Amino acid sequence: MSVLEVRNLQTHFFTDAGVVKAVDGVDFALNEGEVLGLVGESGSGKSVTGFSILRLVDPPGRVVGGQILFRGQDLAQLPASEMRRLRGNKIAMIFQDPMMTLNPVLRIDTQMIEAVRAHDKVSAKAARDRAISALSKVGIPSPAERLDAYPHQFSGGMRQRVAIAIALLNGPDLIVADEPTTALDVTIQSQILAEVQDLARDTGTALIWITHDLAVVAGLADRVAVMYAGRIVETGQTDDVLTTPGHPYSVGLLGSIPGHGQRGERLTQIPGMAPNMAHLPPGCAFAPRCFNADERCRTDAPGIEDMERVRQLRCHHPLTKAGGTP
Amino acid sequence: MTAMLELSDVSRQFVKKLDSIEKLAKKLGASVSESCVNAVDSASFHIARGEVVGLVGESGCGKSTLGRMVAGLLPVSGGTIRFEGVDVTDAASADAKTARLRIQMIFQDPMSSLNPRMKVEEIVGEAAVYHGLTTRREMSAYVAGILRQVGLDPAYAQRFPHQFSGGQRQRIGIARALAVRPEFLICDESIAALDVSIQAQVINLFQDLRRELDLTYLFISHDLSVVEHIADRVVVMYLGRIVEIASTEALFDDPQHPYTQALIDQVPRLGAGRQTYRTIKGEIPSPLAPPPGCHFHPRCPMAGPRCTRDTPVLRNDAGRSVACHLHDGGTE
Amino acid sequence: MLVYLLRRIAQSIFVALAMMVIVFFGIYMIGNPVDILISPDATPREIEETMARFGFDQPIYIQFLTFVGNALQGDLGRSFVHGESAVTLILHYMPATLELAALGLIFSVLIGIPLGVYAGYKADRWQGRAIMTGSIFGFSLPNFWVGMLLILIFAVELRWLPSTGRGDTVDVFGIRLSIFSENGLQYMILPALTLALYKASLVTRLARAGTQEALVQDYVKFARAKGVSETRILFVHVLKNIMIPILTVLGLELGSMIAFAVVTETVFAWPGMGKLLIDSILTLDRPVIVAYLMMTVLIFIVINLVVDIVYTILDPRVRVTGGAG
Amino acid sequence: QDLRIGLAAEPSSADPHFHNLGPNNQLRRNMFESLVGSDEQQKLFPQLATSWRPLDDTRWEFKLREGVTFSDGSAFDAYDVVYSVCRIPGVPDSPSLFTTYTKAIKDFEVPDPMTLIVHTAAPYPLLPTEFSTWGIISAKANGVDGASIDFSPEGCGDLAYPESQAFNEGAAAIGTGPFLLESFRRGEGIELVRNPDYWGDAAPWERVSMKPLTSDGPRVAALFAGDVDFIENPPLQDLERINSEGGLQVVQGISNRVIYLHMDHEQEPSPMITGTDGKNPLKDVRVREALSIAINRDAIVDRIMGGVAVAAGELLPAGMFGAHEDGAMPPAPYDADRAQALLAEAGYPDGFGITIGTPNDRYINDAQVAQAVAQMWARIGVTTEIDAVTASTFFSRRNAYEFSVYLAGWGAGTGEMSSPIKALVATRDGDRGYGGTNRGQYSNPEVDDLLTKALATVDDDARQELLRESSRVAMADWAILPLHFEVTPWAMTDKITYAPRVDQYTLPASIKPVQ
Amino acid sequence: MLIGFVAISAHLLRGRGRQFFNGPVAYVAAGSLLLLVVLALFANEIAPQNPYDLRQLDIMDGRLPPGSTTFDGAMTYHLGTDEQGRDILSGILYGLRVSLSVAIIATLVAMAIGVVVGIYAAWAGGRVETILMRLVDLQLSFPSILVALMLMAAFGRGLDKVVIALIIVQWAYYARTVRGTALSEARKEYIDAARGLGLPVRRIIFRHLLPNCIPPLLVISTVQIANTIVLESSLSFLGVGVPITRPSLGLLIANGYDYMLSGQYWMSMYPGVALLAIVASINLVGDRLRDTLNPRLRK
Ligand SMILES: Nc1ncnc2c1ncn2[C@@H]1O[C@H](COP(=O)(O)OP(=O)(O)OP(=O)(O)O)[C@@H](O)[C@H]1O
Ligand SMILES: Nc1ncnc2c1ncn2[C@@H]1O[C@H](COP(=O)(O)OP(=O)(O)OP(=O)(O)O)[C@@H](O)[C@H]1O
Ligand SMILES: [Mg+2]
Ligand SMILES: [Mg+2]
Repeated sequence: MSVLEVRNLQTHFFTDAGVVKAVDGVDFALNEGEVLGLVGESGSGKSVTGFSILRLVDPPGRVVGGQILFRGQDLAQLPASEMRRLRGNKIAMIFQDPMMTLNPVLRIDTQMIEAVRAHDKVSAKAARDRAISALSKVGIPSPAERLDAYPHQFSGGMRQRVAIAIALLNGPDLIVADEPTTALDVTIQSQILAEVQDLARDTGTALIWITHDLAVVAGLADRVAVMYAGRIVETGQTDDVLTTPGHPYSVGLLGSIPGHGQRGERLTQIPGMAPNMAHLPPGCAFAPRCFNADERCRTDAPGIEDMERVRQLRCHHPLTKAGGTP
Repeated sequence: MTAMLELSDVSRQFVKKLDSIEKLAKKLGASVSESCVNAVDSASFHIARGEVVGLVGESGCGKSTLGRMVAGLLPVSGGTIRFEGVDVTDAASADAKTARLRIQMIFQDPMSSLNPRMKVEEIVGEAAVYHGLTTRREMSAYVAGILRQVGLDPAYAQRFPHQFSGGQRQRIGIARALAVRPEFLICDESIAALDVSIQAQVINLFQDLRRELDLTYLFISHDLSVVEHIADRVVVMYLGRIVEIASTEALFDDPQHPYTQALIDQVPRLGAGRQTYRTIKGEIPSPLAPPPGCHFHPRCPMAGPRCTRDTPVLRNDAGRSVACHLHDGGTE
Repeated sequence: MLVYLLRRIAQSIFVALAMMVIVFFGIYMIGNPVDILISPDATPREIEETMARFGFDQPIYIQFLTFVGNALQGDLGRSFVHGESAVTLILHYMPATLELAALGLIFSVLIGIPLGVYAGYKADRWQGRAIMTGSIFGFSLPNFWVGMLLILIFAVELRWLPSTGRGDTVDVFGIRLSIFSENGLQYMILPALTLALYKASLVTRLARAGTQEALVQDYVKFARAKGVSETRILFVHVLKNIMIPILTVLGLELGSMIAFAVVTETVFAWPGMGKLLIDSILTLDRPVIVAYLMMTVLIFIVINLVVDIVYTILDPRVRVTGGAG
Repeated sequence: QDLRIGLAAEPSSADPHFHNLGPNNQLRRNMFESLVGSDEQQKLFPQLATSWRPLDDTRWEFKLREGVTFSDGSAFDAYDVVYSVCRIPGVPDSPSLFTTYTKAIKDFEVPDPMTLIVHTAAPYPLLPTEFSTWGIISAKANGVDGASIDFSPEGCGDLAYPESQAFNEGAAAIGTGPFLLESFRRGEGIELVRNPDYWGDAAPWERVSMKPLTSDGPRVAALFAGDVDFIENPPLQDLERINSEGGLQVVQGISNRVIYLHMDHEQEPSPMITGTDGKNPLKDVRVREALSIAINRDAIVDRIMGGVAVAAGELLPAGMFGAHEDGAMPPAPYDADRAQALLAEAGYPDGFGITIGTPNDRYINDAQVAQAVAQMWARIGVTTEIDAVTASTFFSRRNAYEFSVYLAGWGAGTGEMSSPIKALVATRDGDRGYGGTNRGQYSNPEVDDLLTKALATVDDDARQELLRESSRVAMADWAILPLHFEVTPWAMTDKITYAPRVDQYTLPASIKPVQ
Repeated sequence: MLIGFVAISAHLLRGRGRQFFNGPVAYVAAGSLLLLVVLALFANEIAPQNPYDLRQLDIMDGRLPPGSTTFDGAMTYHLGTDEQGRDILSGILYGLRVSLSVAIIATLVAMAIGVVVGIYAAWAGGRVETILMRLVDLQLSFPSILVALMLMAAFGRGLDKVVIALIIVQWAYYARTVRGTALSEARKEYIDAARGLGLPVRRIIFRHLLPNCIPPLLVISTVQIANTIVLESSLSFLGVGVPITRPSLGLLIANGYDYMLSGQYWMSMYPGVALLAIVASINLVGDRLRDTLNPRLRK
């Protein structure tokens, strides 16, 4: 049963320099307890996709099309007040920079209790207890005392744990995590990853994990979606996509990453650079950088091709036949 | 193999002294005190000509400080740095000045490392003209050559930095360094700010240049997979101290220091399948108040009483150096 | 904290000393107070005697040393004009100025913060722009001009408020204040408003900038993601954040408010120390000018101290480091 | 009944002897009286003395008023006068002592408590006038037994005197005047209440509050707004509006203050004259005349002074002691053509350059008047600049002879011609106290002689003629260029009225409710 | 200097015109600023009268209401005259020039001093920096109007003295700003790069550091010019500013202020409107500049 189904999501920014189609037709679905890794280079629209789901896109951005079906209910059509009731309750979000996501002048307890009381009319005491248990769940020692602290009294990793604890407070069905470990050191990152893995398993919460680091996704996600220029170009089981990428971009991306045992070899590189989202080329946005592109790629935008039940590609010349090798 | 660059006991402290007012306040009972960070603590290693040495460690461990001392941008607090046998510790001496020019640095942030109000041609050519490597008249041609070398269209010479993408800017930074014909490049997180696909382009460029120009690198990064890919030898730092030095293969196959082990263990890897993360516990301590003895002992699964007491020394054993009591008589 | 305070004191003392030297020698250069104080009927002999009585017959450096010597013993001299201790004189005038500045400050906060937050919230709408443009006009209007217009409108034409001077006062701990009496408050409204206008614009702009900036911060987005209501975001998350810079600036501005009271007091004939200063400058009443300087320095030190304390209360981040930064 | 007054200048102290300054003297007259009073025209009248007469050249006898008590109840007698004169030279920190008016006193004689005989060193006709300028305080109230005072001009031995502060606080403010001082609050106001035991006619006001409103605009605004009933010195330009506003009126009268231009008669080269090769053209009487007749005094009175001034032909308005009868000494006639001719005759056909020094905050429209003069001089070829500075700077610079021509004003404190002649045109002489404000350093022995003679003539008619003569001589020599006499306006509601005073004082006791 | 100033601003605004002119207010502000500056520059060509030339004034024409003509009908006083017979319109034009040039000169000189001190302090560091910055704090810990008042009290009145006082009041402000910018710029890697390339210190300061420290100042200085105009007019209003024969806007207002209640509003009303117009348009333009150049608000 899918928790979330996004269909043809379009989020555009109406800037002075023109319309930036940051998300331009994204489709994916997510089942209960599933972890979806959303990867792609900077500016490909990952964050905007995440914000769109929570309807938190800042002006001049707007969701201009598509459906966001959360348990069958279209979030795109929901009145603002209803949406607010869902946020932090059924759908939670975690941000990249743990220094910035907690309000520096409010104590942790204020920030946690308000999250509880925004949805449940419980006593402050009860809300506090819930905050304490959430903090201990994410591995913060002596949570009761730590509640009285201010964010700056925590280290980066701790802060990110607090943010995760806040996301967990109301037992959400879905968490959107936008690069929550990118700003952290490797050792801290792996601590958090371990924590999240356990939590997702225990609570059955569905998770969208946004990152630009394929390696992180490899270890964490059930399925992975690769974004390029506002579109998902490939989705599939993590192992499948990583071992047998079907889209030339996925291939390029994987090739760019220095792997174990390839010391000193030349990396395969994707030529050129990411396109300007305000002036996307017609046809396939990746065509100018694609080694495999032809005329058709430059004029027609490819549609989604279901390769398998769970494998989808957006390419005129996919490198993988169903289940096959390139 | 003779060492091109040799560091012995190089240290750097950042001391915040009290000014007269603060001293007065202290006398009056205020809780102000001098603060001292041992950003780099007795680092000794060498780099041979043509070698690529990776320098890894978590943030704040002193990698940049070390790199900047080698580049002559930061005076050392103690120890000596020799380049091709010349003592360049004191950056102001005449010998050091000429030697220093052969050491160039590539920076992390491709935006802030370029002067936003200068054209590419000036950025790249200025120092070369100043040092007499070319003349003002021939500068254009000289710059064009170097731009081509780093894979940029010479037609870009008249543009300003903000008109380029991150990867292109990084190439301009590299071109600027190459313009004074260096032999030794320090790359401080030079690719960290770039997108994955662009990272690959720049890594390839570094390797091409190394081959073509016979360059030597000190490659600073916190990204172990990149270091593994590019470096011949790796130096691992933790809180200002070198904890391990080994050839890349040896280090990644058989890390000896518990910190190195943890680090390598925890790098997320492609193709490893769904991982279960094992973690080292604890946070990175504040460099202002590092733990006594071995800095790593509070997080070390194998720490013993001795680790809290004695500072381990870096012992060289068959081309590998480790600073750990486990390899030096036990932790008891 | 202590460090900050000490630094502040040291600085202010420096300023005061430098100013004292400039003023002392400057006034000596431009004129002789006796020339304007003495009756025109006085004979040259009487003038000389008067000069001697004030010590003006001595070389300037001796006069200066005497002055510094006395100042070190806390005696800033007697006013030439009023014959009273300059410090007493200033203390006499000070409450009027301080309460005026305080009311001005209150006005500017009451006007500025709501306008600013609203303008920040509606930054790209016409409401926001109108407020911003309006605030620029608030910035640009010279103080004296505003005062005059207010008198014309509210006192002369509409006759709603008294025009000038100070109304009834009430004794509060031996200090006579008009802010607590209804009649006195009426007299304060126009001058305080005049004084507040500039600061209100400043606060509006600060509040708007702060709100605008805070609204795009991740913590606001995170609060929204938690499902917290917009009202709470604006009045808890945003307001608490912007109050810190605003209060800091305002505290420091209180000093300049006291200084700018010079102009307002002239226009409104408000018997504060600003008017005393202007009068003293015009009559070359050196001890009063210098004492004014010293007293303002003292006020500034106190204000800064209070600002710092408030700052630490509001901003948890400085509490740990002790505000030394 | 209450009266609220807006003052144009604030007294610096309530001590009657602290500061010889207009606002202080004005305030003093409410609480402290003199032996001799001076009326609206500065004519003397009996106040605490009922009569006075010269006994001989150097002795004056004053008969004192019976039954006068100070506000503390003690009776007034001759010893209080002696005590007051003893205090005058010793007021600490006084910026301007009243010794100017007491220095003629050599000794006192008190034959009985109600008679006072004053000795002077030389014949001194001005003595009664000077006795109107300082207030009398009570010896008894300050614990001094009057009979024991051993008077001498150098000092009266160890006597207890009140401190200035004690007057401001009210404790020492014990006088015989029509009002009692209730409070003196610097910057805020002065409260007076009626003296119920006043010897003369009771003041028409139960209570008088005087607020210092030193800026013109706010002061007149306060009157419009009804915050005060009476203001001093309403700005000239507002007079019309005040008159046309229902319920308000203006009362005005000529003052004893003349606005004049003084010229450098001494220095060569003179500091602010250009284009004359170092010569000082002002030494030439033709040039002085030219400059004078180039000034259109009527235009200045009309335009700058709003008609509220009287063009001056000498230094004291007609009708005052020593001044000519009305019309006998008219202002210099405006004649630009003749002025130009005179300049040419004197050897300056193309004029020269000059700068007028003027204060800008001392007299009514002072800097504007100077500007107007500059305009007029410019028209006869004398290129004129203005150096307008604040009064304090102006006087210091003037006293240092930095100006070649300066604009200033003189109010005849004694109300007779001897005052301006002695101060402004008599040859500077420190010993005799001549020429104290003669910063043009004019010197004419004939004027000096006439003045000296007048000052030693006790007979009023003879003295008046001598003074007129001295004025005639000085004016004929264009020694100084009088411009106009200020006219002092007062504005008030039409429920009250005030008789204008030449000394420009505002005395609440003389402000009368209209029946 | 002014031209350079405008040129740099124009350079900075390159390509952001649309962002700058985002609404009628910006057009009105820029337009009226331009107009006022031109009027001030060509005051002697435009003004019907030279109000500083006493020969051209006639006190018989004093205090005429707007629209009156001279005695011989040769000239119309569109905005009336003051008590000297000075044409208010001409007075405003010349006064505008005085006010503007006093403010601009004072601001530019103060800026130059501030830049030198600020950069030097930032680069030298250590004791030099401490001393210089203490000096700056010292200056800044006193409100500008007080400092100016004291200086005017000490120097006396006069155009040159006003300028000096305004410079003294302002320089520290720039020094502090520049030092802040310079410190943050000096921390940027392009400065390190220049050092690493062995370029001499002078060159690094002048070619690399300095050009990058100036732009933020421009925005500040526009607003500062406006503040300076107001400060100068306040000083003149208080009677310690420019000389009476060469009135600035502030002095014109102060002179006319006395006539305000008597219905002769034009003497101070029109100069006041002119002052408001110039200050407000400078501020509005500065505000737009700030918004346009602020990277954080850039869209
Ligand atoms: N407020 C905005 N105004 C205009 N364009 C925007 C705005 N926010 C995002 N965009 C555009 O939307 C596109 C997608 O941005 P998004 O933040 O989703 O990228 P991302 O994949 O999350 O990148 P990163 O890895 O850097 O976080 C980008 O091209 C960006 O320029
Ligand atoms: N100028 C300075 N003044 C004071 N402390 C400094 C200074 N520069 C660096 N440090 C301190 O020295 C330590 C080492 O810093 P350094 O920048 O060398 O670390 P790094 O390993 O490069 O970290 P990162 O991976 O974050 O770049 C840190 O604790 C830092 O706070
Ligand atoms: Mg993102
Ligand atoms: Mg670093």
